Amino acid sequence: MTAFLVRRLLAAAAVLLIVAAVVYGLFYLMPGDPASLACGKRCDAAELAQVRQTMGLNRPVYEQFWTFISSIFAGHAYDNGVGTVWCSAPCLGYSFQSDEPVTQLLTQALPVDVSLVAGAAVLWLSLGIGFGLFAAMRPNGLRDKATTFVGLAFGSVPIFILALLLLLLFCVWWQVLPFPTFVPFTQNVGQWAENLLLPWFAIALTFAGNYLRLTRAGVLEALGQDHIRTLRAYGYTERRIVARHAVRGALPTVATIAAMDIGGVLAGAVFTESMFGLPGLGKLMVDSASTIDLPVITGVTLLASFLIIVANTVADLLYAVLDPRVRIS
Amino acid sequence: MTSTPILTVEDLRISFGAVNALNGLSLELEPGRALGLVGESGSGKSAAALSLLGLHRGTGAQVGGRILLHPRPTGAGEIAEPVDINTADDETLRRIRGRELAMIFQEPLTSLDPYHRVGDQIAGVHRLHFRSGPDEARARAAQALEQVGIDARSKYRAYPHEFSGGMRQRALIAMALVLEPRVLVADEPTTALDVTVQAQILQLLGRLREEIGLSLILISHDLAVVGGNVDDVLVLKSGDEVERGPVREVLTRPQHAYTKDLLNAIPRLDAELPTRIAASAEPLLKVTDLSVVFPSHRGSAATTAVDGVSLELLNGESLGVVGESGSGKSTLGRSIVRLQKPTSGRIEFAGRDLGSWRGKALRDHRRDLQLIFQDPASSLNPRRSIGDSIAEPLIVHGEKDRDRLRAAVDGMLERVGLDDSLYHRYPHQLSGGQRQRAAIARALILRPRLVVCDEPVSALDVTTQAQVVKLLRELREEFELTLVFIAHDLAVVRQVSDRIAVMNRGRIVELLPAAGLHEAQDPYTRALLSAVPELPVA
Amino acid sequence: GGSSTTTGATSFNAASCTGGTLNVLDQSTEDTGLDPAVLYTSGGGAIPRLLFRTLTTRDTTAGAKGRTVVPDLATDTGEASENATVWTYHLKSGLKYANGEAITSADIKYGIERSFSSVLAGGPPYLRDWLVGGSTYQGPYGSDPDLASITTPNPTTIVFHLRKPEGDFPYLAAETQFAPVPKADDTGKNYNADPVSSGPYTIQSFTKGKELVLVRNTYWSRGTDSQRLACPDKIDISLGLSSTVIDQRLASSIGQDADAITTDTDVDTATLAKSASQPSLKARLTSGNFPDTTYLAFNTKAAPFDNQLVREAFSYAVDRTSLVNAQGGSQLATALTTYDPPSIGGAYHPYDYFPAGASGNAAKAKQLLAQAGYPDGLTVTLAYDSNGSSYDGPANAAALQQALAKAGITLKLDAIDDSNFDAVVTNTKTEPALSLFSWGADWPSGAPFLTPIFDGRDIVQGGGNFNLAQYSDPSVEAEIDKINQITDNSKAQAAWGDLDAQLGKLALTVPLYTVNDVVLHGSNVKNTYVDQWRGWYDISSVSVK
Amino acid sequence: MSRNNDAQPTLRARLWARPGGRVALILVGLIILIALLAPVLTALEGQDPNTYHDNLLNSATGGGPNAPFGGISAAHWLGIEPTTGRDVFARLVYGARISLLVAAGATLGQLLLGLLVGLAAGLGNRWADTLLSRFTDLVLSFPYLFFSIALLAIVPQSFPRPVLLCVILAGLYWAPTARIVRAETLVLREREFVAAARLYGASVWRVARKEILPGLAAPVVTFTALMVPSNMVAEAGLSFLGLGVQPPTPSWGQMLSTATTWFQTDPEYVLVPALTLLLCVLAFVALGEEIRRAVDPKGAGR
Ligand SMILES: Nc1ncnc2c1ncn2[C@@H]1O[C@H](COP(=O)(O)OP(=O)(O)OP(=O)(O)O)[C@@H](O)[C@H]1O
Ligand SMILES: Nc1ncnc2c1ncn2[C@@H]1O[C@H](COP(=O)(O)OP(=O)(O)OP(=O)(O)O)[C@@H](O)[C@H]1O
Ligand SMILES: [Mg+2]
Ligand SMILES: [Mg+2]
Repeated sequence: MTAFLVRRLLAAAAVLLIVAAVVYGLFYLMPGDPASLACGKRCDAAELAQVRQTMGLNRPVYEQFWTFISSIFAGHAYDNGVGTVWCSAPCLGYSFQSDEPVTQLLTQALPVDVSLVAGAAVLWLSLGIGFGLFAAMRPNGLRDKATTFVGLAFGSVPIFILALLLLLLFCVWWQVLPFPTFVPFTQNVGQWAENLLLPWFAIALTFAGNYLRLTRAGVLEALGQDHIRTLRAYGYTERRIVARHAVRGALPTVATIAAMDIGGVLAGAVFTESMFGLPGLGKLMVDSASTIDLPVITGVTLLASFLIIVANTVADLLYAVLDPRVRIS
Repeated sequence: MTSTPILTVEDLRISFGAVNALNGLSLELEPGRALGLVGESGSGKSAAALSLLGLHRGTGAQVGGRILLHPRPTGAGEIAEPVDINTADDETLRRIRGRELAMIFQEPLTSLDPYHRVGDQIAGVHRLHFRSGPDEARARAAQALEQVGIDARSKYRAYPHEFSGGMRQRALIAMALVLEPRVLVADEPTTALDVTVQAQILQLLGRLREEIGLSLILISHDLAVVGGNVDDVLVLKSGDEVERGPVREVLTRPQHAYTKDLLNAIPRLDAELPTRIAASAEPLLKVTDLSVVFPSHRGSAATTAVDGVSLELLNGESLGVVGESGSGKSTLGRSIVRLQKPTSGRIEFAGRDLGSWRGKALRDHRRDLQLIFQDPASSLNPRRSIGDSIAEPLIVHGEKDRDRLRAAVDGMLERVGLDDSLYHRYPHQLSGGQRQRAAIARALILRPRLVVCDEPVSALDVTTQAQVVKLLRELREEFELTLVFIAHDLAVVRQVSDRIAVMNRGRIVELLPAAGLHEAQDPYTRALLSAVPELPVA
Repeated sequence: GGSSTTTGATSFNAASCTGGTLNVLDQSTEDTGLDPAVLYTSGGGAIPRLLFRTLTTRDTTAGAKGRTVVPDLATDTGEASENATVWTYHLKSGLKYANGEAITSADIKYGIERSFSSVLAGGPPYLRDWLVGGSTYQGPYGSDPDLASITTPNPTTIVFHLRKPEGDFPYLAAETQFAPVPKADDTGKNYNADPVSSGPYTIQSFTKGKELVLVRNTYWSRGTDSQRLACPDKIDISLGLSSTVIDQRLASSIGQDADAITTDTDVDTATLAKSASQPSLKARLTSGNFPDTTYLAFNTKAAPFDNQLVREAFSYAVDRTSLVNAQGGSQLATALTTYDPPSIGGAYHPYDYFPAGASGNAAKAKQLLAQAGYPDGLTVTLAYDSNGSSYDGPANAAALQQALAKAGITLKLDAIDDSNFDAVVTNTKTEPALSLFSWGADWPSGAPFLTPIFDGRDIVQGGGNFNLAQYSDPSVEAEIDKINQITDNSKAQAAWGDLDAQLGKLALTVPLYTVNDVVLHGSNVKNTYVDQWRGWYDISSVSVK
Repeated sequence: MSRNNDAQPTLRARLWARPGGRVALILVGLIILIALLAPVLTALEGQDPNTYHDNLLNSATGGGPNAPFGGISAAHWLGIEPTTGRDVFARLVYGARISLLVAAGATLGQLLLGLLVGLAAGLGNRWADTLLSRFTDLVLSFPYLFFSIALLAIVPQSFPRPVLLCVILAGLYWAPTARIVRAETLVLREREFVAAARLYGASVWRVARKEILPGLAAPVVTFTALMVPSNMVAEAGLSFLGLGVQPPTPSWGQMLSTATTWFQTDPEYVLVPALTLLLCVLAFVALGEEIRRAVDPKGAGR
């Protein structure tokens, strides 16, 4: 177990290094000049050169990359032209466009995604597993077909349409919920939840269909297995068989996929964030990509990758925990 | 005995759509009595067993007739009136299942829930029926495990996959025992097990009958197994009863021709040996000091599966390999055909070192060495038709012409006694015996010189077993095969082999001519011999 | 456009309008913060103008008068020397920052000097170009901190020495670069997060990308500021919202959104359509203009646009109706045949030399093309900004492609990524032969509209060139210099209009349309009008009481 | 009992024999047919996807259609697009080409890459397995949206967008398929029929093709059937961010993303692409499910 985690950690470090390198590589291939964007629409060549130097863009790529990597561990002093700013470790660079250390931008954005995923995951899991069981109770019956259809239908609507629909329904037509803004959990739990209810549902509804299918398939497969017959032969009720035993067969897969989905949402729910105007990682990523703010792009990408890797590791662990036949190695 | 029956079955009929599995079975079971249900594969034994617990409900099978469960004589039980299983409501049935009638399924490997600890599963059953507290249930479960010879202290918290086949079988019995049912239906409780474990389990069942007055329905296709363990026996054939009576009666003086066939098909240690097929004097295979060690893995210790084995096999000879489960038989066989890389030692085939072949050369030489796998179902790709699977080796070795392929496969099918109309069938559409023949056909289509048969008959019922054994003999003659025949059933091995190697813990402890089996000296060989179930003699 | 709507005028009273919280819903993330040296605004912007007072500012009145310059910190709009090369300003008395300190002319000089520093780049380029020594000055942080062409003879006087006549200097003096910055409080790059306010509000909290909260600057009073009413006690600005959400929130106007307004989001076309049948919604719509022109830019140094006949053919071929519709219909855009849009005021001189009608004159275009040597039509590539939301975006390109096809012109589309579009198009080395471009005036005058586009001396090699036609004619340049010397604004504007009309005959561009800003506000917001300088609400005037 | 027919029916015939399979086949076939016949269908309607109909728009109120119900009429079967007046039906059927092309291309790419990497990892030695599995994890941990944005910006516009979209979606999404394939392969390769194949000398490549691949069919097909619609939705998402195919080329994703603002005033304009997408998703999911059952020899009767 510890060996497994240590190995995973090392692999993760390597993956993150590669991701960072790829981001740097892509960045230099990308058209557009961050310096000229930072410099403004009407900026002359001399000014541009100055800006480029301040942003450190005139140094060779590998040097910039090395600075980036080393400052993660050792911190880095940035000369912002007027004085030096000390960016302490773990320093993921300094955004010259918003004049803030990237780490700070990330720590501002992350709570949004954590909040998003916290509620959404609970919702999509309970909806998905609940309706999956409901559908599996009478396979191929009307309610099975209906739930599966509805689940699929929600899953196939692009989330930006779904988000809009929810906004229109709840905020414009029925006016039962406020237009979402992000209220930190620590500030006011009630408002936090009230504001996030729609984003949660938007995410959960798109995801739940998949969980419904997985649960349903898992339960049905389990119900066809011999050990279920044993339970029947020993007088278990059908409900207990489905809820306590058959569902266990579906759980490893569901949990694995859930961990990965949670990682994905944590790493930035771009569409949800942009539709509901939530300042999370996804929005930060899209914004920084359009202004080609390399330090932020790299920072967000690394954090996102890291979160996904953690989620994948958790997924593997969960699988092993939930299926006693699997051993972690 | 004068006591009233526990179970009365009247005109039980079971059909699966167009297939009639059982056509009107009637029987009575009294407390403490044991009834054997025998018949070849597909005769309706399992179908009947399942119906006793009402387990066909909701599966689409039609069950007719009456299955009456009588109340406990003391009246202390949960049912007061006789209950017809076929018409009882779900709740009544639920209370009867396990508590009154318990069942051990034919497939012990898959009948336990893989996600829950074995002990907890047993305790759960106890809690369900006795509404006992968790501690009491746990104590009872542990006790039941001990009863079937499993160390509860170390194994209570184990998961089913951590149990060997025999242990799982016993865990299932423990689950039945914890409820102290009145009737135990045991469906082929020993097929998957080697003789020594089989003997243990049969002993246990016998003891239970004595100790708690359990009534037993023991299902098997093996008359010898049934022989020593039941009072009465009932012979089924294609869903019909052909004969019944006290076991000694039926086994010693069978009335019906089918019963006689069944009895004749049972391989006996004392049966007359067929004439030896002459082998040439030159050696084909020479194994010198072969060892296979599986390195320690994930906490389990290293296993020396084969430990310094040396053998010589003449061209055309047949060598039987016996030994209990885990003694290294399969590993030896797989090493010979080079599916398993030896840790040390040397294997020479036709004077060439097998280990020196690599890549393309190895693939070309492979055709001379074939293996018939222990389980035909898993050695045939379930997604390819039998014909395609048999043709595949030829294709791999360069045959492209479709007509010639087809002709070759048809010829081979015919040779192993399969109709060429089966060409397009998938493995699951064949019976076990047919599948085994198909596997043999595939192994032989390249005309190999040496074939290792790894327990080719242990999964088959006696009649099919006899057929396959006969087929192998014929093929040996026809194709001039050299044979390594692995089995745990001494009686079968004896029929096919010229010489017999007895393995124990990776070593060959004794190498005897087939005829001289009775003169075995090694204590282990003697133990094996004595564990073979014997038919009662008149 | 032109006229403005004032709602709630009956109940609005400037004397009793103070109090309450105004909510502002914006798309902008303000990621680059609020440094007056870096901001590139027109007329001081919407939010910056609440924090920064400048020497001059725009007149905060509805209608055309809103395009005029009025004094702010200064007592007048500037005294010009004879040929408009020396400009002198005197400060009002009693001016204070939010920290209670007095505002001096030296602070204004320092604020301007800061904007020359490369670390604070981003503002408009005029100061660098106009001030004596501006092109070499590196800002106050370097070894040579003083810019000699700005002098402060006393704490209330500031004098600017220009290297050439610039009659539009008072307009420029309204930009945030002219806001005072106390040297002692300058934190360089970090100043953008918490600048010292000279306006009616000061920053209470600021989270980039999320929220900016402004509260009253207690040292400010209406007594020294005739241009800002500053009614709300607090202004809460939500940043980084999606345009759809802003539109929906303003339209439904529930709860706090009744007190909401936006400074950067036009009404959705769909909401506009809905307003046709909903008078209550329609009453909350205001429209106005920021003088801008979207046009087809020819590179006259590249074939086939070196041929005026081809350029004329394109002028005839365009279908302005479909372009206007692509913007969301006639309320949101107005077809344009002149380079100067009507909203620029005096510099607008109507003309239509190549009448294409509402939907293009394909026959005439074909005829001209044949004349130019393309009887079978021709194929050209149009460069445009791939960002769907920008004015020069894909919808226009598709509409143009359809219209030009009728005249036998095959338009191949080359979408350029938003972050790279300006860099490619404004670089003479990479400029495409044909591009879809738009230009907005830095202030409502002909000078910033025509000079960068048609002055041959403004052709910049290697990036930042907006004279996309690469047109240069000494006589035009002489004319530009002549107009720049005129300090009488209305005369100057008329002269700019004439110059536009003269240039229009050359078909150096095909003006397509000008955008109208139609903006929505919450039902409780009063004294809402869109100023005719920028086309957005004047936050300094609105009230929620 | 087992059927006694001689030749095994083809997959198509087996699918066709199942009512659900028939419906799914017909639906998917219809969608493909519509895409293929786009020029014919639009000719039948008498419209084309790029002609503007400014006369049908109400320019004064935002540029929506003059007529109610999104301007549905005998001339414009599904109405017209707001602000341009282009024919929605024509754009829908032409859009089907792009959407299907992108979805099919991307799915094919994902499938091939996933199979290749998964099989190689599953059948290769420990080294190959470790290397490929880490690589899969690496790709899996790429935040795909950023990479899509970056790549779509890097590749010059002259490169056909649909192809680029396929390449990007395939390049970034093959990892889940590879994971599944590897896991299944690891299970299958332990099966005795694989050992049997090695025994008669089949090469690794042949084992992969003949023994492993058929066993992978069921899980992979089910998974793949879901990839098709999810690729369609991904294309819609990229279009929403302004990164999809460039105008005037129509695609469903583009229609959906421009339709968002018209939800309230011209709902028909949103519903048409949204319902079409939904129908497609359902068709493909159903097809996947049916294929899964049909390729499973034991499921033939179920
Ligand atoms: N679920 C089912 N559907 C259709 N036919 C079935 C089903 N279960 C059993 N059968 C058929 O019913 C007959 C009796 O089967 P049963 O399982 O009772 O045989 P058995 O005597 O237990 O054989 P074995 O010794 O192989 O276990 C067989 O022909 C079998 O093919
Ligand atoms: N791949 C493997 N890895 C580790 N241990 C193995 C492996 N294969 C076999 N063994 C071990 O080697 C020993 C011999 O196994 P083998 O399969 O040869 O027994 P067998 O005599 O064929 O038994 P059976 O009668 O049950 O088939 C056993 O202890 C087994 O657990
Ligand atoms: Mg059976
Ligand atoms: Mg074995």
